[in-house]
Amino acid sequence: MISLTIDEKKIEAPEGATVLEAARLAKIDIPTLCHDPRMKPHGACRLCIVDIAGLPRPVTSCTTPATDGMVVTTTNPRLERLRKTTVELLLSDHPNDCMVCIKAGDCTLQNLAYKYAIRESRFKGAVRQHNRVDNNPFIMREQDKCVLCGLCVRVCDEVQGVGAIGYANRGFESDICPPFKNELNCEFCGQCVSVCPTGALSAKMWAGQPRLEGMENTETTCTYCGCGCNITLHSHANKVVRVSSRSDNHNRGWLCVKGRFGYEFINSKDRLTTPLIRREKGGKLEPATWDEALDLVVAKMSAIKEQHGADAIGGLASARCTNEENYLFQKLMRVGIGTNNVDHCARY
Amino acid sequence: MNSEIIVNVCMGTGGIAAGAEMVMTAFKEEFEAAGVKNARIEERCRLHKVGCRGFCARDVLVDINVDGEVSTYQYIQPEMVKRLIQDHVIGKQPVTEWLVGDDYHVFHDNQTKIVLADLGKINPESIDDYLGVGGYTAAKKALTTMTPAEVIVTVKNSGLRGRGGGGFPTGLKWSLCAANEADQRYVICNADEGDPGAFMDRSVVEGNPHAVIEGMIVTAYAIGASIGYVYIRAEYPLAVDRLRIAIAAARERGYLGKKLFGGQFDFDVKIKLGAGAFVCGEETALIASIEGERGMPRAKPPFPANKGLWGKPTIINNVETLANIPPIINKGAEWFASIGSEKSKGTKVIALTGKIRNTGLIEIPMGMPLNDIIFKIGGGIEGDKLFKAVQTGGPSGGCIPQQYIDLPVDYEGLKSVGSMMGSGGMVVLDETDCMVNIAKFFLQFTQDESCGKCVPCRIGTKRLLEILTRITEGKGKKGDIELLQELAEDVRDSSLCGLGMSAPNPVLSTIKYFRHEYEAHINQKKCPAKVCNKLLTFFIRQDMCVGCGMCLKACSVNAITGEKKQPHHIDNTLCIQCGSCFDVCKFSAVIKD
Amino acid sequence: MAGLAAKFGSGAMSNSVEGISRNEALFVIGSNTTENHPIIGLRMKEAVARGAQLIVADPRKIPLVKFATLWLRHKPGTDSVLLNAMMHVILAEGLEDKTFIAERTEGFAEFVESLKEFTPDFGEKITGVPAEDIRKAARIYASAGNAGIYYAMGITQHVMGTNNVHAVGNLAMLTGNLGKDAAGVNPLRGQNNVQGACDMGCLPDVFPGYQKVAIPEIRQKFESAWCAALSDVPGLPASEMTEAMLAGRMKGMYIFGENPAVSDPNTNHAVKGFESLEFLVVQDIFLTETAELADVVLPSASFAEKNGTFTCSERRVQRVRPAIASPGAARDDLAIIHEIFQRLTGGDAAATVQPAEVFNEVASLWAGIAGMDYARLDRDSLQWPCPTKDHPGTPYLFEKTFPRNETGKALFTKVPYVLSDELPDAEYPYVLTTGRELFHYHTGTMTRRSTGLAAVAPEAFVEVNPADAKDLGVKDKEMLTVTSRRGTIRVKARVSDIVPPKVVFIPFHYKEAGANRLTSDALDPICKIMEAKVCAVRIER
Amino acid sequence: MEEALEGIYQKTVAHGDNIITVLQEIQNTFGYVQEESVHWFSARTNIPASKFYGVITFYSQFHLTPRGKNIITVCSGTVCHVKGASRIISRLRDDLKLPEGTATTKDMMFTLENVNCVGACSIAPVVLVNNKVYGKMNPEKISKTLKTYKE
Repeated sequence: MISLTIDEKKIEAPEGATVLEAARLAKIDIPTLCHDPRMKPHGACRLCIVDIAGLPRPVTSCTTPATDGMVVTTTNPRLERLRKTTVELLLSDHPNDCMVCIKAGDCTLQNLAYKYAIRESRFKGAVRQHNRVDNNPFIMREQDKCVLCGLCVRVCDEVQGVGAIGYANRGFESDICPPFKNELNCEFCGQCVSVCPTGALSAKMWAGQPRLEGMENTETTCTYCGCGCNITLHSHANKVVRVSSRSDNHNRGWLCVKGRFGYEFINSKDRLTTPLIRREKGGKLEPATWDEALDLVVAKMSAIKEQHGADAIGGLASARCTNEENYLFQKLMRVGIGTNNVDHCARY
Repeated sequence: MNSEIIVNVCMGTGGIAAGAEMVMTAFKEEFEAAGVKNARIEERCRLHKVGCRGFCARDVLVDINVDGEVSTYQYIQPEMVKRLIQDHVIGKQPVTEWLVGDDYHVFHDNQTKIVLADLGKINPESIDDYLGVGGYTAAKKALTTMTPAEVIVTVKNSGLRGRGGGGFPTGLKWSLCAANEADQRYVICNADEGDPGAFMDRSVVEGNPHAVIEGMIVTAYAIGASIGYVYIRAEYPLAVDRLRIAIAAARERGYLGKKLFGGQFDFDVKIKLGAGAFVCGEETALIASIEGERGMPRAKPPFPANKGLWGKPTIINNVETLANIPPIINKGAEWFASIGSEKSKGTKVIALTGKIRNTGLIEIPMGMPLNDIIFKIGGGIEGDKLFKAVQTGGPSGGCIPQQYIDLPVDYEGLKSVGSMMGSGGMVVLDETDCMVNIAKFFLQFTQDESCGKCVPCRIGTKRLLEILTRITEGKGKKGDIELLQELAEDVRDSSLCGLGMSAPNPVLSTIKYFRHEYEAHINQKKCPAKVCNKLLTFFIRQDMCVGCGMCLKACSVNAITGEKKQPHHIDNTLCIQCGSCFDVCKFSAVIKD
Repeated sequence: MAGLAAKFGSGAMSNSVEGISRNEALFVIGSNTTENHPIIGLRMKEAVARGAQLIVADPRKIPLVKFATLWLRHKPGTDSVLLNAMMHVILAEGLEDKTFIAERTEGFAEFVESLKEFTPDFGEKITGVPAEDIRKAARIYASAGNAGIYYAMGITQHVMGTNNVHAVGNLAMLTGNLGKDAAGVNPLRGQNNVQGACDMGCLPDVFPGYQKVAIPEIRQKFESAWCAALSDVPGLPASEMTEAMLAGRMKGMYIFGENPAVSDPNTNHAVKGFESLEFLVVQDIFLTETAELADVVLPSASFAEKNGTFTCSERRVQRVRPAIASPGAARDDLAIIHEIFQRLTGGDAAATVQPAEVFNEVASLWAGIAGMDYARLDRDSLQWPCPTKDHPGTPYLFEKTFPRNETGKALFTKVPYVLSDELPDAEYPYVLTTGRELFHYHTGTMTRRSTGLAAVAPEAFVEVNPADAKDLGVKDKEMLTVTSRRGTIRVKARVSDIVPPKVVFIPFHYKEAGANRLTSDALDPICKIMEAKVCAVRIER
Repeated sequence: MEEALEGIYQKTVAHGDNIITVLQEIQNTFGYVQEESVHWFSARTNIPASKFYGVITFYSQFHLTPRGKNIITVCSGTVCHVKGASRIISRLRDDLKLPEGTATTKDMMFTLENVNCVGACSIAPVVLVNNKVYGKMNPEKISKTLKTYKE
C-alpha cells in the first residue's frame, strides 16, 4: 500500500493504482468520459485532469500512477475552468438534440453539461455530419454524437478481440467506423453500445421504447448458454424492452449477441397462452382449461402406471428451467410416479 | 597539369533542385571534352559531391580547389561549367564575376560549426570521407576505453540538451533510461522533422549521415540498447537514400552489427519511414508509429525512457542531438560546455528563412543575439523592407517582435518571450506580413495535423482557427480577442501532447505583441499589411492597365469589365476579393487597399 | 460427466471462469468457445492478451484459432488418441508432475503401460496432426505453471465420449493441474442450467447432489425426507428412452422445456418414438416440434417471468427473478409441476409453492449447497460446494482431496483407441459434424423468434471445404442434398476453409434442415451420450 | 495480385515489419492501397482490417484511390506560404482544370497534392513533380514547368 493526499485527505491505495483509482477508492469524484476500469486507460477526454504538487501542468488522473507521498488536487477554479471548456468544446460539435435522444437521462455528456450549467457553448463552428444508417438489425450508430472517447474501439479490440471498428482519419475529421466505412460486420455483441457514454451507439431495438429511467429493472441470470451471465431486464408495460448487464458482476457487464439482443422471444406472439389438448388420437390440439388439462394428465399417467407399471413412464427435465423446477420434477417422477426414468437433454 | 584539382559540387536537396546534378554531369563531360580523360580525373582531378553547406539560396555552389587554393562559385549552371574549366582549372584564372561575394564569408564566418563542421566538405556517400575527418573515433573511444556510465557522465557534464524542442538534458534522460531493469532497450533517432520552415535534420542526414549513426552507437552503448531505429520522413528521399548507403557501409566495416570494436557490444540500426503525420515527431506518437499504429500520442508518465517502444525503456533523440555526441566524446565535456550560454551549452543549428537576404542553414553558439543572426549572418531584410518579427520554433513557437531584437537565442531566452527553440526553424517576417494571417497559418497547420485523440486539441484548434478565419475575413466580433486568448490558454493547459500544448503559442504571442493588428481587423475591418483579401478593395490603375484581358479571364464572378487594349474596371459590388486579378496581372496594374 | 465423476468424484468444472485469465496455458479441445460460450471466450482472449499460450484442438478452423499459439487440426473422432500422444510426449520428456502423481493419484503404473503405443508418430497417423505439433502442444501445456483444459460437446458427443473425458482428466492429473487456482478440467455447459438439472437429480441413477439411488442408505434418507417409498432401479437415460418407446416398454412421457424432436440425434427415429407413445405431455413456452406431437401441451413461463435459481458451468448458483407477468393463462413450471404432484399424490391441489422453500428443501438434502439460501444468494451468487452458512463457496475443487472414494485420490484410467461408430465409406464419403453458431441457441425456438438474430442468421448451411466443393462442382450458396443412413436434408452450401477436406459441418438450430435428422444415435456405452459429432454422409447437388 | 501480395508479405511481415511498412510496400507496388489488398493482409495476418484502415486514413502518405501519372506536390510550409504558395496552387488548379476538392485530373495524368514542408525553405516556394524539386517557383514558372510534363 502507498499513501497519498488527495484534496487534503490522506488516502491509502494499492501499489500500482492510478490517481483516479485512488481517488475513487476514497469516494472522491473526478469526472471522466473516456475511462472504464475494465480497459486500458486512454487519457483522451482530459476531464479527469488533476494538479499534482511538483508538476508544472495538470495531468490526467486515469493515466498517472499514484506514488507514495503524492499531493493531489482534484478541483480548483483553474481545473474546473479547463473541464468546462472541454465540455463546451464537445457540445460545440454535438447535435444537442437531447430532447429526442435515446440516451437522455443516462448520458455522461448531458450530465456534464448540467454540472457545468452550459446552456450554450461559447464556441460555435463546423460540426461533423453523419447521415449514414447501417443495415444491420442491432446497432444504431449516430456518429455525430460521438465524443471519440474510444471506449467502443477499445472494447471491441481489447475485450472482444474483434476489431470490427477503428479510428479513421485524424483531427477534427476523426471518426470511428468499420474498415472502409463498410457496413458493420461483426459479432454484434453490443459491448460497444454498453460502454458508449453518449447517444452515439444504441440498439435499433430500443428506438421508440422508453428511455432507461422510464423502465423497471430486474436483476436476473441469462437464459442462454452455460456462462451464467448476470443481466438486468428492463421492462415496461409488461414487456421486456432492453437487456443490459452491470459492470460489477462476474461477467463484468459483457454479454453476447443472444444475451443482449435475443430477448424478443419473451414477448413473442407465438407464446403459448392456454393449455392445449388433443381430444382424440390423430386429432388437433385444442385449447383447454387448466383443470381439464391437468385432470387429463393425472388420469392418463395414473392409468399407464396402473396398466404397465411406473417404469413405463419417463420424464425429461429441462436444462433451461430453474433448479427448483428441476428438483420438483424429479421428485414428481420419483415420488408421484414412482420411477427413476428421469433425465434431461444435457447430453445433446 | 601536375597540380591537384578538387571540384566540390553541393548536392543537398537545395543544390539538386537548383540543378547540381546537371552541373555535375557538365563537369564530367567538359573535363572529357577538354581532353582531361576520365582516368585522369580519378588521378588528378577529383570531382566530389558534397552535402549542403547551408547557403542554399546561392546554389548551385561549386568549390574549385587547385593545389589547396579554394575558390567558391555561386549560382552555377551547366552552361557555365565550360568556362570554369577553361579559365580556372586549365587557365588557373578564377572567374571572378561568378565567385561568391563578401556576404558569403560573413554568412559563414559568424557561425560556430560543430554539427555542420563537415557538411559541404565530405562526400556523404563515402564512409572513407567520414573516416578521413575522424569518423568513428568517438565510437571507438567510448566502446573501448569508457564504461557506459562514464559515457553518460561525459554527456551530462557537457550540458547537452535535446535539440528536438523540449531541451531536456540528454545525459539525464540517458541515465533515467539506463536505470531501468529490462531485457531490451531501444535507441530511436527522431528524423521526422515536420515543422514547416525547418530543414536542419534533413541537411545533416543528407550531408553527414555517419555522424548520426555514430551518435546512435554511442547512445546505444551508454544505455545498453542493441537495436536502433531511425524514424525519418518519407518526404526526404535523398536523406533516406544516403542513410541507407551509410548504414550498409557501416555494417560492412563492422561499425554496426555484432561485437563492435572487438568487444561484447552488439548494435544495429533499422530505418522506419514516416508516412506523413507531423504529430509523429512527438515521442510517444513516434513510438506508436514504429509499432505500426496510428501515430496517436500516449499519456506521460510513463515516459519512454522507462516504458517506450514495445513497453521497453527507449531513448529518443533527434538528429542534431545525436550528431553532437561524437564531438563531445572526442573533445570532452569541458570543451562543449565552454561554448554557449549559462544554461544552454554548445551550438544550435538553425534554418534561417523567410524575408531575409541570406537564407540557409546556420549554426550559432547558444546565446547569440537575434540581431546578429538576422542582420549579420542573415544580411538583413530582403528588399529593404522593415523587419517586423521573427517566428521561431515552428507551429509550437511564437513571433518575436522588434523590441526583443537583442534577445539571446537559447532555450531560456526564447521561452521568456513566449516562443520556444523548437527544432530551430527561424522565419523572418517583414512589414508585408500580416500577423493574424501568420497565426491563422499555423493554426491551420496544427489543426490539420492534430491526431484527434484529445478533445482540447481536436476541437479546440478547430475553433481557434475558425475564430482567426472570421477575423481575417472581416467577420470578427468584439470579444473575439479575449475568447481566443481564453481558449488558447485552455488548449495549452489541457491538451494531451506537445502538439496541442504548444499549438496556441502562435496565437498567444501574436496577440501579446501585435494586438493592434487584431484590433484593426476586428474594429476597422482593415488588414494593415494588406494580406487578408477579404478586407481589401481591389481596383485597376487606369494608367498602368494595358487591357491584356488576363484579369478579366481570371475573375470567376465577372466583376471585371473592359474592352481589349483598353483599361479595365472592377465592379466592387460584385468583387469577392479572391485576389486572382492581382495574381495574374503582369503589369502591377491591380492595386489592393 | 460420468467420466469425470469416476476419476475425481465430481463431474463439474473444477475451476472458475474468473481464473481463466490467469492461465499460463490453455488447452481448448472440442469447444467452439467464442461462439458457444462467448463470455468465457472473452476470458480466454484476455489470457492470451496477458501472454498465455493457447492451444486449440479442433477439426474446424473455429474463431478461437485466430488467438492460438498452436492449432491442432485433428480428424473428427480422434481426440483421445491426440491426448494420449501428448501424454506420451510428456512422459518421454519427463515433464510430468511426479509429486502430484505420487501423492494425489492412483493407477499410474498401469496407465503408463497403456500409453506405450501412443507415440507421436502413431498420433500423427491417426489424428492427422504432425507429430512435431503434438510434441509442441505437450510441451506448452506441461511446462506452464497453471494450465487449464476446456472442452465441451466436441469431446463428449462421441461413442468414445467417456474415454475422451478420461483422457482429458488423465492429462490434467499427469501435470498436476488440478486442485489449484487457474487450472483444472473444465467442461463448458451448453445450456444455462445443465449443471443445475444434474445437481438437482434429473438423472436416472442419482438423487439430488449425485447421491446414488442404488445405495440403500441414501435411498432411505430421501424416502424419509419425501415420505414415500422409492424405486431402487436406476432409470433409463434419455438416449435409451426412444428405443423403449419404440419397443412399447415406455408408454407415457412428460417433457418440459426441451425440444428433443429437433435436438435428438437421428430425429426421424426419435419422432417415431414419440408418436408411438400412448400419452405425451409437453410443457413449454412455444408450440415446439415436440409439443406438436403431444396429447397435452401446458403453457409455461419464460425465464423473465419466474423466480428461482440457475447454476452455471462453474457451479455458480444465481438468482432468477421475474421482470414481467406471463402471457394469458401461462403459469410458471414450478406451479404446474407442483399442482400435478399434489394431484398425483392426493395432496391439496390449490396449495401454492415458493421457490425459496423448494431451494431450502434441496439444501437440507445435499451438503453441496447446504450453506446457501435465497437471502445469501440475493446478496451475491455462490459456487458450490458451500456446506455451511459462513462458507464463502468454492472457486476451485479438489484443493485437498478428490471426493471419489475414501482414498481421496484421483484415478488414472486407461484409454484405448476406439474408432467412431460410423466412418465414411464409398457410399457416404464425408464426415458430418454438427454444432452451434453464434447467433442461435439450440433448436432456435427462442433465438429464431428474435428478429435481429433471425435476420443475421436466417437459414441453415453446410460448410464445405473449397477442395470438396471443386470435386462436387458446387458453388457457394448453392442448394445441396445431404444424406446419411438415417435421413436427408436440403441445405445451402457455404464454401469455406473453416472445415478440412472431407469434413462438413451443419449447425443444428434449423428445424427445416435439421442436422439431427442425419446424425447417429449410436451411444457411448457408459455415458449414454449420442455420437452427434461424427457420422457419415453423402452430398449431392 | 495474390502473388504480389504474398511477395510483400514475405518481404515485410515475415521479417517482423509492421503494417505501415506493409502499406508503404502495397502503395509502391500498386500506386495506391486497394481495399482487397487490405482484406487479404488482414486475413493473412489476423490483424483486423480496421487497424489497416485507421493507419491508412491517419497518415497523409496513403491513398485509397488511384493517382495520376504525374504527382505534383506543392510545399505549403511557412516560408512557401509567406512567399506565395497559394498562388501557385491556384495557378495549377486553373491549368489542370481541377475544381476545389478534387486532386486528380480526369485523364489520370496529374494529381495535385500539398505537403507540409519539404525542408527546402531557402529556395521557397517549392514544387515537387514526381519527387523532382523545383525551387523559387512562381505562377509563370510553374505553368511552364507543367507544360513539359503534359507532352
